[in-house]
Amino acid sequence: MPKLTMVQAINLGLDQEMQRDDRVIVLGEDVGRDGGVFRVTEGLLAKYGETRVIDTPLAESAILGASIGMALAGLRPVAEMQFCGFSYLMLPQLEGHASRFRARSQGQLTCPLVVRVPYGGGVRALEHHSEARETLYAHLPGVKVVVPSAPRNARALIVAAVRDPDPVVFLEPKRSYRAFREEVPEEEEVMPIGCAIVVRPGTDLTAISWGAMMRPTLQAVEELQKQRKASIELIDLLSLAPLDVETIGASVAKTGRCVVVQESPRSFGPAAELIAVINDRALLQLEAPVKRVTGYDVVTPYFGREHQYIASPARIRRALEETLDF
Amino acid sequence: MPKLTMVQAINLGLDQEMQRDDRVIVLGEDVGRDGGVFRVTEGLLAKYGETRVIDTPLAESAILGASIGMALAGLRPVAEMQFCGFSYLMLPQLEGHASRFRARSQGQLTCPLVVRVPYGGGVRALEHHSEARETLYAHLPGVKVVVPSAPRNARALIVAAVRDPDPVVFLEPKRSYRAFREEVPEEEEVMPIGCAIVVRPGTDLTAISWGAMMRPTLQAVEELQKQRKASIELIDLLSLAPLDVETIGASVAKTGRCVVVQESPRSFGPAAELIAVINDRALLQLEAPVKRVTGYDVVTPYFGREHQYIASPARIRRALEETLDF
Amino acid sequence: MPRKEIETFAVSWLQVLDETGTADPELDPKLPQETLLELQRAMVRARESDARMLRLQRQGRIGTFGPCTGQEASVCGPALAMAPQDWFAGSFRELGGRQIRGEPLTNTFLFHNGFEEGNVQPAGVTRLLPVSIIVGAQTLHAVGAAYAMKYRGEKACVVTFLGDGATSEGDFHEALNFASVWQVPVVFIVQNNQWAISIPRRKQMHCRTIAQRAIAYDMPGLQVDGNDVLGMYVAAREALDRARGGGGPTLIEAVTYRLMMHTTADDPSKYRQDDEVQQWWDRDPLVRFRKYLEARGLWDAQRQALLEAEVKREIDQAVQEFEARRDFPPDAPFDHVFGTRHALIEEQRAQFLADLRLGEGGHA
Amino acid sequence: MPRKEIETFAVSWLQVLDETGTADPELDPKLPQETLLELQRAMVRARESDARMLRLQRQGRIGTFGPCTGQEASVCGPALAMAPQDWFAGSFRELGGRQIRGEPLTNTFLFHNGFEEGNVQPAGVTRLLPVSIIVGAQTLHAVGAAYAMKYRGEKACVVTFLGDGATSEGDFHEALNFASVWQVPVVFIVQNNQWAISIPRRKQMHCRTIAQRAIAYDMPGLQVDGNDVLGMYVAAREALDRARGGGGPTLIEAVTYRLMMHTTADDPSKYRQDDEVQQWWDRDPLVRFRKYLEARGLWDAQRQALLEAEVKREIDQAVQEFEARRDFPPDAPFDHVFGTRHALIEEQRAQFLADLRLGEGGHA
Ligand SMILES: Cc1ncc(C[n+]2csc(CCOP(=O)(O)OP(=O)(O)O)c2C)c(N)n1
Ligand SMILES: Cc1ncc(C[n+]2csc(CCOP(=O)(O)OP(=O)(O)O)c2C)c(N)n1
Ligand SMILES: [Mg+2]
Ligand SMILES: [Mg+2]
Repeated sequence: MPKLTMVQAINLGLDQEMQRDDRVIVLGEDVGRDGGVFRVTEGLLAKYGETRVIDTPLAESAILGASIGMALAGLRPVAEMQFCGFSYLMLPQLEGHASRFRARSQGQLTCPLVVRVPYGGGVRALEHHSEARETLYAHLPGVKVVVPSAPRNARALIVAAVRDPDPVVFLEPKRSYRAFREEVPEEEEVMPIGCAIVVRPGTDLTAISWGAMMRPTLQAVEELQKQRKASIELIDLLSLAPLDVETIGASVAKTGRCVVVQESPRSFGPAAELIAVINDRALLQLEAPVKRVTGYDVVTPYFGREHQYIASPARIRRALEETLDF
Repeated sequence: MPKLTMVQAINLGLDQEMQRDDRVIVLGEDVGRDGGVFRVTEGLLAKYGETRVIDTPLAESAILGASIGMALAGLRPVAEMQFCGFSYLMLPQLEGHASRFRARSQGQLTCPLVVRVPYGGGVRALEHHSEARETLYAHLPGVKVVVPSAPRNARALIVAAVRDPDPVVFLEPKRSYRAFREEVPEEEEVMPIGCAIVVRPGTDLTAISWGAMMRPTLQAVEELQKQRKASIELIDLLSLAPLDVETIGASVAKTGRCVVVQESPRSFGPAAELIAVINDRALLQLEAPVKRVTGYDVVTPYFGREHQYIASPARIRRALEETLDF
Repeated sequence: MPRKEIETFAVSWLQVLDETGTADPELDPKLPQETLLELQRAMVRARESDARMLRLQRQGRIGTFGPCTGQEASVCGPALAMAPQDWFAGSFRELGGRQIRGEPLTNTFLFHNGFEEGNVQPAGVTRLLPVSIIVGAQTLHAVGAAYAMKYRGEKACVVTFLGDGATSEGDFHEALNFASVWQVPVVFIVQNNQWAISIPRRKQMHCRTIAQRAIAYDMPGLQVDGNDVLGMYVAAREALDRARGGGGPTLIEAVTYRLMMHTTADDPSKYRQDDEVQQWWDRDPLVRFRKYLEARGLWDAQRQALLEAEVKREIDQAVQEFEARRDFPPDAPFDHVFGTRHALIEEQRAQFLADLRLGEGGHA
Repeated sequence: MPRKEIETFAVSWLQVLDETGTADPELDPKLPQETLLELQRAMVRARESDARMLRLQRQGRIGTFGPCTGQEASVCGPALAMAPQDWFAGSFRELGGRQIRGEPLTNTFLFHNGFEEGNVQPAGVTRLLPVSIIVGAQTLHAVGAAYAMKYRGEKACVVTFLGDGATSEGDFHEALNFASVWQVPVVFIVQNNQWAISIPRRKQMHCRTIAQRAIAYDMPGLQVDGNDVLGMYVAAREALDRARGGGGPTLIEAVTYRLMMHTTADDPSKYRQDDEVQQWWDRDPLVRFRKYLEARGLWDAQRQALLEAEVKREIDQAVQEFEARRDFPPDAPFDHVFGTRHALIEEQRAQFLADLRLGEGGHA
C-alpha cells in the first residue's frame, strides 16, 4: 500500500469517484490548472477536462448556489471553498437551500453535493485562514458535517461524502494535510458518515476529539500512559453531524470520565454538545466533570500568537490527569 | 407608565436614542416609509428624516457592510435584517469584519453597531420566516448576542445595545412582538449586556430560557407550582454572548436540578452550552441530568406543522416534573 | 489611444402590443390561434386564482401569499414559450407560470397553508423548482441546472424569475457572471414591478433600466413591456432559441407593476399613492390582450364569461380537494432530514411522537 | 416605440504616458515637480520594499504576503491624488498606497509576521483601514464610510481598491449599487492585474472591460492604463473632484499586471507562461515614469541611485526596528474581544495565562 498524505488521499478518493461516476464534477477557485491552493485536486483537470473540473470565478455563494442547481439536475458536484474563513459566504445557500430541498419537497428533490472546506489553524497563515468554526455548519439541520483526521479515513470519508444523497460539508483539517503519511489502499474503501470510531479502547477515561486535534490528543494520551497506569479510551468523531450519540454515550457510561479536545472557540462549540450528550446518557456514571480543552472566546489571533492558542499535548495531558485524579 | 408591546418598546428605545445622539442611524429594508415590516421603526423617518432613517436596497451583506463603514467612521448604525432567515447573508461581514476590527487594530478601530433581527417561529409565516438560530451568532467571538423577552427589558436592552462599543446582534423574538404588553417607563432605562436575571428565585430546580420561550416556561413553572410544592428558580438569559456563566453556575449549584428550554434545533444549540457551563461549575451538586426541552434536528417545518415542533408549556412542565422526580 | 471611447453599448425596448391592444405589424409573432388562446386562458386562470386566494387568505383558510395580479403577462408569456424539457426556477410571484408548468392549484393551496406537501408535484410535472423565497438565490440554482443541461448535452434551458428588488442582492450578480462566463442556457427574467415591498425602484437602483445590467456581463439584455404578453412571449422565445443554440444567457427586464399588496401581510397604502396604482390598472395586461384577441375575432364577452366560469369551477374543485386533505403525518419532517436514517434523528422522532401522544407536543 | 434602442453607453480609455514614457500633450496634468518626485519616490519605495519583503519571507523572517511589483502606478497614482482627510479602504496588494498614507514599514512587517500590532497606526496616520483579505468586503465598508462623510458634511472621500477577481463577489455589486443609490463620495479602483491566483481574466468574467460594469449602475466608469502613473493620478483626481463636489461614485479599471506570484505561497509557473510575464515587464510602470522624468530633466541615473540607497536605508532601519520588537503580550487578544470587560473572557484569560506559566499553553 502506498503511503499518502491526507492531500494525496483525498485526491485519490476524488479521482476514483470521478472515474467511477461521470456525474461527479469538481468546481471551485483554482481547483483546475493550479490543482487547488493545497493541491487536493491536482491532476484532475488533465484527466477529466474542463467540463468536469471547473475553475470558477471568485464567488463562494455562486459556487455553492450553482452546485445546488447541478445537484438538482442530477449531477454530483464537489465544490471547494478555498478556506473556511471564506466559506460563510456560502452558508446562506447551504442553510437556505442545499439543506432544505429534500424536506421542502418531501424527498422529491435532493441535493447530493459535497463542499470541501480546508479549515483550522496552525499553519502560520494570514487572517481568516486559520479559523475552526465547525459549529456553524454542524448546527444546521439537513447538513452532514464530516471531519477526517488522517489520510486513510479522509479517503474513505470523501468517497462516502461523494456518494451520500445529501449535502455534506467536508471539513479538511489543513494542519494535517501534509503532517504525516499513512498507508491508503488503492482499492475502494468507504466509511459510514455519522459514525465515530473508538481509536483505542480503555476503561478509565474517554478522550474525544476530531480532525487536527486528534494527533495532539493521541500524543497526550500516549505520554500519559507512559507515565502512569491509566486506561484511556480515545474516540475520533469523524462526523460532527449527525453525531454518533450512541458511541459517545456508551463510552463515557463505561469510563465515567471524559475530556473533549476542540480547536475552535469554547462557547457554543462542539464540546458543549458532547457534554450535553454525556449529560443525557451518562450523567449518573460520571465521576468527574467533563473537561473541555478548547480555544478561547477571543477573535482568532494572527499567527504570531496562534500557537499559544491551540491546545498543546501538554495542556491536554494535564486535563486528562486532572480528570483522572478528580 | 404606558403599557407597551415589545414592538412599541423597542421603538421607544430607538426613538430616544436617536433623539439623544445624532450619530445613531437606522437602516434596512422597509424601515423608513413602511416603518419596518413589523413596525418597529414606525415614525422614525418622519421624525429624523431620510438621512438618519434609510430605506436601503435589498441586500443584507451591504446593509451590514455599509454599517461597518459607518461605525468605523464614527456613526452608530442600527441595521435591521427583515427576518433571521435572511440574516445569514450578513454573517460573513459580521464574522469577517464587524467582530474583528477591534482585535485587528488592538482597539484603535471599533465597530459599535447593532443588527436587529426578528427571529423565531410561531407566527404562521412562510419558509425562512420562523427559524431560531441563535448559535450561529453566539459562537462568534467579538459579537454580543442579546435576546429580550418582554417589552420592558427589550427597551432597556436596545438602549444598551445602541450605546455598546461593540457589534451587538439583537435577536427579537417575533412571537413576543405583540403577544402581551408591559409597563415601560418613559424615562431612560438601561440594562447591562452579558447579564442574566433571576426572574423568580427558587431552591429545588433552575429553569433557564430566553426570548419567546420565557413565556411558556414561566407558564409551565406556574402551573407546576399550583400542582405541587416545588420551588423553582427561573432564569432569563437576556444575553447569549457573552454568557453570564456566574449566575447560571451559582443557581444550579444551589438547586442541583436544571431544565433548559430552547426553541432552536437541539444539536449544537444554546442549551448544550448551558449544560457545559453547569458541568464546569455545578456538576457535583447535580442531582439529575439537566434536561433540554428543544426543537428537533429537522429542517424547520412549514407553518402547518410548526406548532407541534415548538415546545408547549405541557412539554416543559413534564420536563420539570421529571427532573424534580429524578 | 490616450482618451477615447473604446466600447459602446445600447439597450433596446420591445413592445408588440401597445396599450390599446394593437400589435406592431412587423413584430407580431402571428402565433397560432391555439397558442393565443392558451395565453389567454393562462392569464385569466392566474388572475382568478389570485383573487380566490386573496379571499381564502382573508377568511383564514390559507396563509400569507404574494398576489401576482398585474404581472400575468410577464410570467405567462415566457412560461408558454418554454419547452417541456426546460427548467422553471421561479421566485414567489409567478403563479401563472407555475400553473402553465403543471402545478395543480391544490399544491399551491397546500404550500400556502404551510405544508411541504404542496411542493410534491404529481407525475409528469418536472423541472419545476419550488417557490424560492430568499430573493435572488434561485438565480444561482438556475445557472447550475443550466450547466448540467449543457454538460449532458440536453437541449434544455432554464428560465429564472426574480424581482426588481432581488437585483440588488449579490447572488444576482454572481449568477449573471457565472452564466456569462460559462455561456450556459439560462434566461433571467426580472419582473420589474416598480416596488420591493415599500421600496420604489428609484431607491433600489440608480440605473435607468435593469436591462442595462446585462452590459456588465456582455450578455444580451432587453427591456420589454411586461404588460404585453406577446412582447414577453417573443422576447423569451428569442432568448430561449439563442440559449438552445449555444448562444448563452439573456437578461430580460419586464416592465410591469404589482397591482396588489406585496403580500397579504402588507399594507401598501402606507407607502404608495392610489393614482399611481390606477394608472397601472389602466394598462392591465389582460385587458390589452383581450382587445387584441377581439380585434382578430378570436374573443368576445361570451367566451370570456365561459372561460371565467370554467376556471372558477376548476378553482372550486381545487379548494375542495385541498380542504379535504387530512393526511399530514406530524412526523414527516423526520423522514426528510436526510436520505438515510440515523439514530440521532430517529431517537428524536420517538420523543416527538411520545410527547404528541401525551398531548404535550407543541405550543398553542 | 415597439423595438428600438432607448439608451446608449460608452466606455472610455485613458492613457497619459504611452509605453515609451511620452506624455500626451493634451492630457499631461503638468503636475508640480514636487508631486512628480513624490510619485517617483513612492513607486520606488514600494518596489524596493516588495523586493525586501520577498527576501525576508524566503528567509523565514516574515510570513506570507502578496507582492505588489508591477502595480505600483495603479496604486500610488490614486493614493497621491487623495487628500489627507480621505479614507483609504484597501485590499492586500497596495503597499505603495499604504506607505503614502503614512503606514510605517515596521507595521507592514509586523502585520506580515502575524501580529495585530502591525495595524496599530502611529499618531497622525488615520483613515487608513487595515488590509482586508476577504476579497470585495472592503468595498462595502468604503460605501458606509462615504455615507458617514456625506452625513456629516465633511468634504472627505473614500478610495477603495480591489482586484479583478474580487469583482465576481456579490459584495462588489452590492457596494456599487449602494454607492450609486446613495450618491456617496467613493472611488472604486479595480486593479485588473489579469489574474486572480491562477484564474485568468477571461475565466473570471465574460465582459470586455471591467469599466463597463459601471454602466449597470449609471455610474461614471473609465478604463485606465494602470501602468501609467499619470493616467491613474488624473483619473483618480477627476473622480475625487467629482465625488467631493457631490457627484457621487466612480469606477476606475486600472489595466495592469501582477508581475510576481500571487502570494509567496503560490507558484505561478503552474498556470501561466513566462513570455506573457515578460511582455508585461516590458511595460514596467517604473521604467515608463522614469523615462518621462528623465525627458523633462528631472531624473537621471545618479538620482535614481541616491533614491534607491535612501529607500534601502529606510527599509534596513525598519527591519531592525521590527526585529527588535519584543513586546507582544500573549494575552493581548483577551484585551480586544470587547470594549468592556466580562467575567467569561477574564476567566478564560486567567486559564490561558496559567497554562502558559506551566509551559502548557500552545501547540508546538
Ligand atoms: C434575502 C431576502 N431578504 C429579504 C427578504 C424579504 N422580502 C421578501 S420579498 C421582498 C421584496 C422583493 O422585491 P422584488 O424582488 O422586487 O419582488 P416583488 O416582491 O416585487 O415581486 C423582501 C424584502 C427575502 N425574501 N429575502
Ligand atoms: C472571499 C474570498 N475568497 C477567496 C479568497 C482567497 N483569495 C485570496 S486572493 C484571491 C484572488 C484575488 O484575485 P484579485 O481580486 O484579482 O486580486 P489580486 O490577488 O490579483 O490582487 C483569492 C481567491 C479570499 N481572500 N476571499
Ligand atoms: Mg418588485
Ligand atoms: Mg487580480
